[in-house]
This record gives sequence, C-alpha cells and structure tokens, in this order.
Amino acid sequence: MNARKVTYREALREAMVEALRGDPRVFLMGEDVGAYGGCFAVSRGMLEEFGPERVRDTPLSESAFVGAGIGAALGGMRPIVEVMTCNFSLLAADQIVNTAATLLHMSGGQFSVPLVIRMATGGGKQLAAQHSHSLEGWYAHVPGIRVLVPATLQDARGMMAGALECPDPVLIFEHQTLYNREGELAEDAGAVAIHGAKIQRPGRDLTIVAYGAGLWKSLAAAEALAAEGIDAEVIDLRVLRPLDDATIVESVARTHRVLIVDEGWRSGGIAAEIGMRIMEQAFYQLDRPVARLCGVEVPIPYAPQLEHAALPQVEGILEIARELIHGHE
Amino acid sequence: MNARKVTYREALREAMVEALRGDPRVFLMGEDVGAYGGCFAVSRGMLEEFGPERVRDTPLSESAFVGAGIGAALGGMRPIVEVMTCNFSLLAADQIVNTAATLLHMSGGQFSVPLVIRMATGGGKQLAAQHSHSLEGWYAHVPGIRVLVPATLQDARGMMAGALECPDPVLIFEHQTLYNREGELAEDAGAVAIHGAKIQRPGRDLTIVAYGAGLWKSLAAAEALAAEGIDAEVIDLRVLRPLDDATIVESVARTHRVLIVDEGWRSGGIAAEIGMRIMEQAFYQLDRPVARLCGVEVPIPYAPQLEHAALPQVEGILEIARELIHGHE
Amino acid sequence: MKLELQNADHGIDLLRQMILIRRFEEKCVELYAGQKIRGFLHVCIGEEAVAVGALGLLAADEAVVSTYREHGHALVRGIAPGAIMAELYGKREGCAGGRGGSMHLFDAATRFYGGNAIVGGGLPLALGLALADKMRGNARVTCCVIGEGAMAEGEFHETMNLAALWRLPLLVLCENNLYAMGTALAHEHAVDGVSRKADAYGIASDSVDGMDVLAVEGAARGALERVRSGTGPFLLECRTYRFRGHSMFDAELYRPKSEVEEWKARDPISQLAAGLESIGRSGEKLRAELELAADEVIGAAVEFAEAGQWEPVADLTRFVTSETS
Amino acid sequence: MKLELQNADHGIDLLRQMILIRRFEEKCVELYAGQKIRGFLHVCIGEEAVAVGALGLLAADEAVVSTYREHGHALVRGIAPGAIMAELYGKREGCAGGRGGSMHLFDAATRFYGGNAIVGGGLPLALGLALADKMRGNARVTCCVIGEGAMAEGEFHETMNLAALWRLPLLVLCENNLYAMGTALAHEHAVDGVSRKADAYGIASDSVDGMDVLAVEGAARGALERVRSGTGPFLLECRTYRFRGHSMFDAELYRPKSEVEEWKARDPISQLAAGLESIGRSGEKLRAELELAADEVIGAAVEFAEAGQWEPVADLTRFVTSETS
Ligand SMILES: Cc1ncc(C[n+]2csc(CCOP(=O)(O)OP(=O)(O)O)c2C)c(N)n1
Ligand SMILES: Cc1ncc(C[n+]2csc(CCOP(=O)(O)OP(=O)(O)O)c2C)c(N)n1
Ligand SMILES: [Mg+2]
Ligand SMILES: [Mg+2]
Repeated sequence: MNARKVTYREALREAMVEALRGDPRVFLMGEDVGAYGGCFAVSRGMLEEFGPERVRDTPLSESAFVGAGIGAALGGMRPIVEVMTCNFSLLAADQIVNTAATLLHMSGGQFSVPLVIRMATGGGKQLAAQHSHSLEGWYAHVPGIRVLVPATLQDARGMMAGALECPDPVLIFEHQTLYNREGELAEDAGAVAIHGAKIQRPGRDLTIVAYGAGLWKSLAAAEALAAEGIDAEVIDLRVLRPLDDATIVESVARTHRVLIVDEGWRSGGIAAEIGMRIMEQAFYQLDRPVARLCGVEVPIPYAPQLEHAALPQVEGILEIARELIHGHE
Repeated sequence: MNARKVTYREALREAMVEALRGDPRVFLMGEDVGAYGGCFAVSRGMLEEFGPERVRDTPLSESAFVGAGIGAALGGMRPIVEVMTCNFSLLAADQIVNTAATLLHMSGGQFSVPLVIRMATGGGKQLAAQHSHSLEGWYAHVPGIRVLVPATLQDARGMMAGALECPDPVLIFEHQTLYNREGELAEDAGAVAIHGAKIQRPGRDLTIVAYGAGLWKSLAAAEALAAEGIDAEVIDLRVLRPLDDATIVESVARTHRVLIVDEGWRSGGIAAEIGMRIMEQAFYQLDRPVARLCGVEVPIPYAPQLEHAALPQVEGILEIARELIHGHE
Repeated sequence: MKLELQNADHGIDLLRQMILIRRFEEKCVELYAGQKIRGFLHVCIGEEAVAVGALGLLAADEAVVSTYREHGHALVRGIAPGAIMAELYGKREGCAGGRGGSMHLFDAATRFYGGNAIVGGGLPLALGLALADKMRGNARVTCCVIGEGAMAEGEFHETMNLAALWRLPLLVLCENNLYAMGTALAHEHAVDGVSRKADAYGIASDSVDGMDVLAVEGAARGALERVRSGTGPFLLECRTYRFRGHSMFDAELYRPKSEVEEWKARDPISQLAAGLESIGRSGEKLRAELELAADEVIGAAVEFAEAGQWEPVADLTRFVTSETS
Repeated sequence: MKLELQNADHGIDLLRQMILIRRFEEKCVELYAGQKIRGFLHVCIGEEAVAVGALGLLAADEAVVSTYREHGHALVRGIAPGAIMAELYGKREGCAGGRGGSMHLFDAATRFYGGNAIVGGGLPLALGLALADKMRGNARVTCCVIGEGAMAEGEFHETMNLAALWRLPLLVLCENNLYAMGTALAHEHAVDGVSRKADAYGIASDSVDGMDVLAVEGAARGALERVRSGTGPFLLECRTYRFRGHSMFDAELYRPKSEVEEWKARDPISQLAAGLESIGRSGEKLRAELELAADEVIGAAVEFAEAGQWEPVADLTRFVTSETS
C-alpha cells in the first residue's frame, strides 16, 4: 500500500471530490465555496470541475442556506453545506436544532434529513471572540444529530462518505489549526466509520481522552510523559454524538486515571459529559477523580499570550497528568 | 408580616411593574407583550399603565429585537426583552452568544450590556418539539451571561430587581408549568439575590439537586421518601451560571449521596456539569456515584404518555433515591 | 363572487371542501374543550378559501410546507381526516404517529412537510425542496404557506433573495389575516402589502381577496403557471381573517368585536353559497347537505381517532435517529 | 469632482484624512507581513472616501457601529492612531485592551461600538442604540456601517423593518464594494442597488459614487439632515471598491486584474488631489506633504504600539463579567 503526503485540507477536498464524482445527488453549498475557493481553501478547484450548480456560492444568509440544505435533503439531494465557522452557525441554530434535529421524530419517522454540515471550529489563530469558539461539544447536546470531529488525515479523508450515507443530519467540525497539517495517507485511503472512538496510543498508567486539535497536543504530551516514565493511553473521540462510552470505560478499567482534554468552555462542556459517564459506569475503577483540561471560560481574546492561556496546551496536560500519577505536590 | 395568595405569573408581573415604575430606563419589549397581554399573560395590563413605548410590541424578528435590547442597554436603557419560548431564542442565538456575551470582553471592559432576557422554558403542556425544550442548561455553557431559573414565588417576584441591576446580560427562564402555580407571598416581598443556591428542604441521607419545575417534583419526592424513612435534602439551584458549587459540595459532604434532577437533555446537560464539579471537589465524600435524572434525549413528543415519559417525574426520583440509599435490588 | 353557470359543479366542490374544513375545526374546538385535543390548537375558521382555492390547484406530487395553522391545508392536500384527527388526539394512527399534534401534521404520501411551529421556519426548508426539484429537472412547484407575521422574520428575506437569485419554483402563499397573535399589521410591517416586498427581490407577486375562493383560485392559477414556467418564485398574498382567537388561549383583547363581525359578514362559505344561489343552485340547501356529509366524514374521523392506540412508552426514543436495518 | 475654490481648505482636510487612512493601512499590511499584526486583517484601501466623506459629518456624540473593515472609520471618528495600532498589535494600550484586534476596535469616548465580525450582526445593535436615543429624547444619529454582503442577512431585513416602524434615527451606511469576499454582487442579491430594498420598508435611500469624497459628503449630509429631522431611518449606499484582497489570505481568484485596474484609475485620493489641482492648488505637492505628515503620525503610532505592554496572563478572565467594586 503506497502512501503519499497530503494536508488535512487536501484530504477533506479529496473526500468531497470523490463524493461529487460518485453521486449526482451530492453538491456543496455555502459562502465562497466556489469562486473564492473556500474561505480556508478547502474547496479550491472544485468549481472548475463541477460547475456553479454543484459547487454553489451562497449570499450571506446562514439561516436560509442551512435550511435549504434541509429542504434539499428532503427533496432527494445529498447536500454538503459549509458554514465558514461554527460561530456563524448560530445564525442557523434554529434551523439546525428546531428543524433538522426534530423533523424525523416530529413526523413520526417519515422525514429523515440526510444533510451534512461542515464548519471550522476552534482557536489558536488569533481570530478573536467571534471566530475562535469551539461549539462542537455544545451541539453534541442535541438529540437527532451526529457530531463528527475528525482530527487525523484518515478521518478528514474518510468520514465524509459515511456522513453522506447517514440518513440523519451530520455536523462535521474541522479545527482551524489542522487545515495545514501534513502527513502520510495511504494511496487508497477511503471511507472510515463515523462511530466509535479510537485508541491512538495505547498506555497503561493514565487515559487521556481528546479530540480535534487536542488530540495532537495530547499525543505530544504522551511522548513527553513517556520520557518521564508515565505511559499514557490517548483516545481520539472522533465522534462527540453519539459518544463511545465503551471504549473510554474499557480504558479506564485498565488505567484507573483519566484526563479529558477539551477546547470548549469548561462549564457544561463535553468534558463534563464524559466525566459523568465515567462516574456512572466506572466509578469504582477510579483511583482519582476524573480531571479535565478545558478552554478557559472567556470569549477568546486576540492577544497571543491571552489566547494561548485560554486554550488547553501541552504544558497543562503534562501538569495534570503528573498530578494524576503522583498526586499533589 | 402579612402574606397573600399570588400566582407565579402575578409575581413576575409585579416585579416588572415595580421596575417600570421605579426606573424610567426600564422597558419591556417582545412579541405580544402589549396588546395581547403576553403570550402567557405575564404582562397583562402593563400596556395600559405604561403605554406602547415602554411596553413595546415587536414584530416577529427575534434576532433584531434581542439585538435591539443589547443596543438599547448600551445606549443607557435597561431593557427587559421577552422571547416567547427559549426554542425561539435560537433565532437570536447569534446576538446572545456572539454579541451580548462577548462585548464586554472584546471591548476590553468598556461596554457592558445590562440586558435582561426573559423566556419560557420546559415541557409538560403537550406543546411538542418546537415549544417544549429546556435550553437553560445549554445557555449556561456560555461565559459572559448569567442564567436564572426562578422556581419559587419569592424568586419570580424578587430576581428581576437584581437582574436589572446586574451590569451584564441576564437570561431568566420561566418554566411553562409554573405560571399558574399559586402560593403565599409576603406583602412586602421584594428583591432577592441573583446568585447562590438554596437548601429548600434540609435532610441527612441524600442530596437532591434541582431547579425550575424539577424543584417541585423533588420536594414532592422528598415528602414521599420521608414516609419511607429516607431524609432527603433538596437544593434549589436558582442560578445555573455561575453555579454555586459551594452549597452543593457542602451538602454532599454531609449526605454522601446525590441525585441531580434536570429536565434538559441528558448528554452534555447542566446535570453533567454539576456531577463533574462534585467529582472534582468532593470525590472522596461520595458513597456512590452521583446519579442524574434528566430529560430523555428526544425532541419532546406531543402524545401525553410519551411526553410524560420524556420528562423527569416524581416516580423516577423515588426510584433512583431508593437505589442510592439501598443499592440495586 | 364571479361564478359562471358551467362551473357550478366545481363551485360545489369548493364549497364541499370549505365546509369540511370548517366543520372539522369546529369539531376540534369542541374536542379541545373536552380535553381530547391538548397543547396548542390554532384553527383557520374564516380563512378556508385560501387553503381550498390555492392548495387545491397543486398537482399530487407538488410539495407543501405549512404552519401550525394547517388543518385546512392538510385536508385539502388529501391527508385522511381520520389520520389528522388521530394526530390531534396524539394517537399512533395519526399522520405523524402522535408525536406532532395539531402544529405538526406530516405526510410523506402527499408530500406534506409540516406543520411547522417556528414562524418563518418553513421558508428555508421550502427553498431547499424547490432547489432539489430545480437541480433534478423537476418542473413542479413547492408551495410554502406563511402568515403575514412571518414576513417580518429574517428567514423571509433570505429565502426570497435566494429563491429569486436561483429562480426556484417556489410559491410563497401568504395568509394575511391582519394579525400575528395580537399584533396588528400596522405594528408588524412598516409597509403594508406584498408588492413592494416582492419588488425588493424582483419577484412577481399578487394580492387577492382571501374571502373569495374563486378569486383566490384565479390568482393562484396565474401564480402557479408562472412558477411552473420556470421564471422563478412568486409571492401571493390572500387578505383574510380568522374569526376565532389565535389559539384556544386568546382573550382577544387586541381587536374590536365589531371588526370581527364585519369580516364574518364576508364569510367565504356564505359568499360561495350565495354565488351558487345566484346561478340558480340552492346555496343554503347545498350547504346543509354538505354539512351533513362533512359531519359524517368527521364523525368517522373522530371514531378512528378514539379507536386509535397510544404509542407504547417503550417506543419513546424511536425516530430520534433513523433506524438502519 | 465638484470642488469650489472657497472650499479648498475643507478639501485639503478631506485629503489629509484619506491619506492618513491609506498610509495607516499600507503600514498595517507591512506589519502583517512582519507578523507584528496577526489574525485576520481587512483593509479598506480604495474605499477611504466613504469613511471620510460620511462619518466625518457625525457629531462628536453620535454613535458608530462598524464592521471588521473598520480602521478607516475608527480613525475618522478620532480614536487615537496609537491606540488603534496598539490594538492591532494586541497590546493592553490598544483601544480594546488587546482583546479585540483588527476586527474589534472599540472606544467608549468616541462612541465607537465595534468592530463586529459577524456580518450584519451590528445592525440590531445599532437599532437598539437608536431606540435608546429616541426613547430618551436625543435627536442624534446612530450610524451603522455595513458591506453590501450584509444586506443579504436576515438581520438587515428585520432591522430595516423595525427602524422604519419605530421611526428611529438610524443611518445605515452601505459600503458596496461589489464583492462579499469572493462572491460578486450578481450572486449576492437578486436585485442590485438599495432603492428597491429601502422601498420595501418605506425607508428613504440614496446611492452615490463612493470614489468621490465630495459626492459622498453631499449625499451623507442630506441623509443625516433627514434622519436628524426625526422622520426615521435612511439607507445610503456608496459604490466603491477595495483595491486589495478581502483579507491577507485572498488569492483573488474571483475578479479580473483589469477590473481592479479600472477602479484604481478612480482612486478617491488621486481624484481629490486632481480636484484641488483644478482650483489652483498643487494637488501632488499637497499629497506629498500630507503623506509625510501622515507617516509621522503613523510612525508615532507604531512606536506607541511597540512600547505597549502585553496584558498579564493572570488577567485573562477579566471583563468576562463586570467587576462590581
Ligand atoms: C419564531 C417564532 N416566534 C414566535 C412564535 C409564537 N407565535 C406563534 S404564532 C405567532 C403569530 C404568527 O402570525 P402569522 O405569521 O401572521 O400567522 P397567523 O397566526 O396569523 O396565521 C407567534 C408570534 C413562534 N411560534 N415562532
Ligand atoms: C455571519 C457571517 N458569515 C460569514 C462571515 C465571513 N465573512 C467575513 S467578511 C465576509 C464578506 C462580507 O462582505 P461585505 O458585507 O460586502 O463586506 P466587505 O468585506 O466587502 O467590506 C464574509 C462572508 C462572517 N464574518 N460573518
Ligand atoms: Mg397573521
Ligand atoms: Mg462587500
């Protein structure tokens, strides 16, 4: 199996190109996906291949074009809607939460909504409070939708196929700092499951649960911990709804110590849910209380030192991990 | 101190009337607050007393009139904005989360937003999936806002004054099933604190943490448990952001067993946050894992038996409480 | 009321449909008082000519996206009265399996996409249905019914602009009953009427007396022809009036009784009956007969609903996500 | 360019302001390349006549709500160049304490309410500021600056309708630079121009050549007089063009170079310099002098920013909620 160098951005694009080539019902719609090439250049070149009907530039009308995605899905298409960042998706929150997520149930099972919505998420690029928030954990609260958080090239490349096959609305959150991430991808990389977490690094002493950009920080921390003799297991959640408790609980049953890394705001974030599930299902396996390292509860500031301090960093992971192993100093 | 019979609805109205009488900067704005008398009749009669400028009917434009509340607050007024139900507030989610909650911080402390937003929340009246959800726990995730959940007549009467004095945005969630709730209120009932939880029923065996409509179900359950010899403490959260951990943790240190009752959807709800805080701060005080009884993760259905099953009920509280005391049968 | 002799049968059919809706909803009000129907109930009594005149013209495979005041639309589109009534009861035999209730009627067979209780929320959805048709080469129309209140929502603006930009086969049918709950038109819209609103997007529009079913039909026919010809969306306003409160919880503090009485004098059913009378058919006799027939249908619908089952509680979480078998 | 002799001094002042903005932003671009400024940076190079011509007419206590392309607006409103530059650096001496950056300039002293990066998000806020003034009996104007892209958002529609209904003192100033990022006007709006949009709400409107600062000033003066007279809002469109990419990350795939060149030939600064020339003042000499003066101001601003402090990390959570002392 040959491998090649690609970026996360290219992997996402490949997946979309494949989908549009393979299924005439699939199309991409959103602000600047066409002529501009995508605000993060993900769809660059796609307008040229597929034309303006299938790579459809929309005006600034988040509520209407997300809702149009719902309607088009009902009408037999398989839309991929791009919302530039999850911050702007709040303009379409009504369509997502009150309509896309409820329609199947309200209609007694008659109308499913096979819609895929992609959005950028997260901080780290000094884009300040209206471009940097992490709302994937927030959306994961809503029944009726599926929430994907591809962190790896494999998932960036492979999750789209499953998302398009899923009969229900799927939200895909792409961390802004990952687009330029480069790595090896198998020549024939293709679809991957859109359920289930994955152990990215096995370990015995401690479980670190992470996702998105946090995965890479956690893996880096795990390397550093290894040098200190701490063997951390790192789990990539991959999917925030439905959560794969089983993988987490199974890991905790082995390591008895857990740290959850989540860029979202701390209070009421997805980290709390994971901690609570562990409490419910593995309380008696815990040697110490579950720890979490989350985004600080502040609108992300522009200044670099403040932004850095507002987000989980490797250093913070190391500190908590050491404490979990050695106890408070 | 004389007492009199009032409803929750009347208590809310009294508080608003007092505020409008006492401060010319205060006004009420929203759909049908004036001529119609309020969709839940909370503001009935206020148009007559204060006129259409200060009891201002708006068109169906949630984003604009919530945003106008932000602007009016910046402009020196003290607006009370009514959004009919929290479901519709999603149309204004951008204004609330991206603007009201961020402005003070983004402006480096220059622009505070003294805005009060009232909305109805919760199920139990067979209003189905677009009128019955509980989003107060969801909003409590967002830094920069304060989230109040008055359950008692005292709080319905007394929280508004503090909310209007607060320099930051305050969201008040009024549970739909409470409007008709009647009880005694002191003749001179007035302002109460808008921070801090309150022990509504002291007990030794078990802590039940609740809020809103769930408080009354929990108190009813506590009565029934008392008959079985289980002495439950019931805490009314009153405020979901900022959470009053101290009161909860202090209670847990005495009872060692906790049940959280929360009508919001289970995954990623405020109950998870409370459970996680207990884990972080009182892990070694717990005799058993923290339990939670939440709304079932489903868009609330219309059919009465399904709706009933989707929401926390007294019976469910009893079951879990017994299990916490006696263990699994 | 311009009824021609040769159209008498058609007129009678329109009358039949309006009477069915009227009687159906009068029954609903009664059942609500008897607590058989719960939650919010919004009836369209007085507005029947819009549903019958406009939606009656849609082809069987043309889609409708409606509001929470949609019993009439559902009946005209051919959802079985029993299935609607069972839905209002919350029974599993209801057209949404009892999960939706009055505000959320759905039916895949007739392409009835709700029953939406977010005012204006159906517009983007209808836009998308029309987009799908356009992309798939279907000439058929999607009809989105809204109240005039919905035209103040941002979704109206965004949807109109996109529909016009993309020339989508979308008919927006506005039931302008002069009030959004208790908010009168003058407090809802800076500019009355739809023509200037439509102009802002270069959309064709028309406004018609919504109490005259034949006028509605005429205007709707023109609108539909235009939309089906592929020139883009159309905004059709029907000026009408609800004779009853907004919902069952309305003290009607916001409008004078006399105004209601004035509009009742223009009852679309009476007007059509009179029109039939004027071409020599006995309007009142017909009306009585049709009411009897309607009552029979409604009686059967109630029986069907009464006999329906309650969904077992164990099935609560079905349909939150799809069941992939 | 209609410049009269007796207005030469005023013309020179306008030129001075436009040149200050131009040079300031050219410096920003340079500093961005040097990584002194980070995040998103949007410059208004080419569009200076709008800020200078329109916002220059506002009284000191009149409020401005702007977009993320707001350096020019901020400079015209009198925020100190050093405070702006320090903000772009992210320093605590910045006009938002370094928390906002380029997209979020704020200043209480000049009533500058952002710096908003949600397109259209400032409209409801400006509506509310105008409402507060109206309720408190202030005749002053709130000016909301938007791009033409923002007019597609639902917030535009809702805000226009409410402002018109309530006759609020709101001036919506639209910088129509023909593109929203890479989306050309023809893909943004079914109908071009603002007059039909404004008509839909009964709002007065005007459209003016945004490359001609005197024309902008004339139109804005008329608009402001009207708004201040209490008759309600006004929508003023200035047709302009950004000479550079949308932000620092724009490959400009969506527009031909020739189009950019055509518009550059209409550079508002060159036009005004030529106008001054035509009434006997040496435009080019003036320009050179004013550039020198501007560069001095900007140099000092950069120095100020460089000397600024980084907010201590311990203060991260300040200003999330108010500090009640
Ligand atoms: C987004 C939203 N806001 C508010 C409501 C509450 N509400 C229900 S119906 C209604 C009035 C709608 O008026 P209109 O569109 O004219 O329809 P009508 O009821 O007159 O048929 C309101 C305010 C809602 N359901 N959805
Ligand atoms: C609600 C929202 N959607 C999308 C974006 C991303 N975005 C930033 S600027 C822009 C284009 C805005 O165009 P216009 O209003 O014409 O202003 P211009 O940049 O041309 O000055 C877009 C799409 C955003 N910031 N906010
Ligand atoms: Mg109406
Ligand atoms: Mg533009």
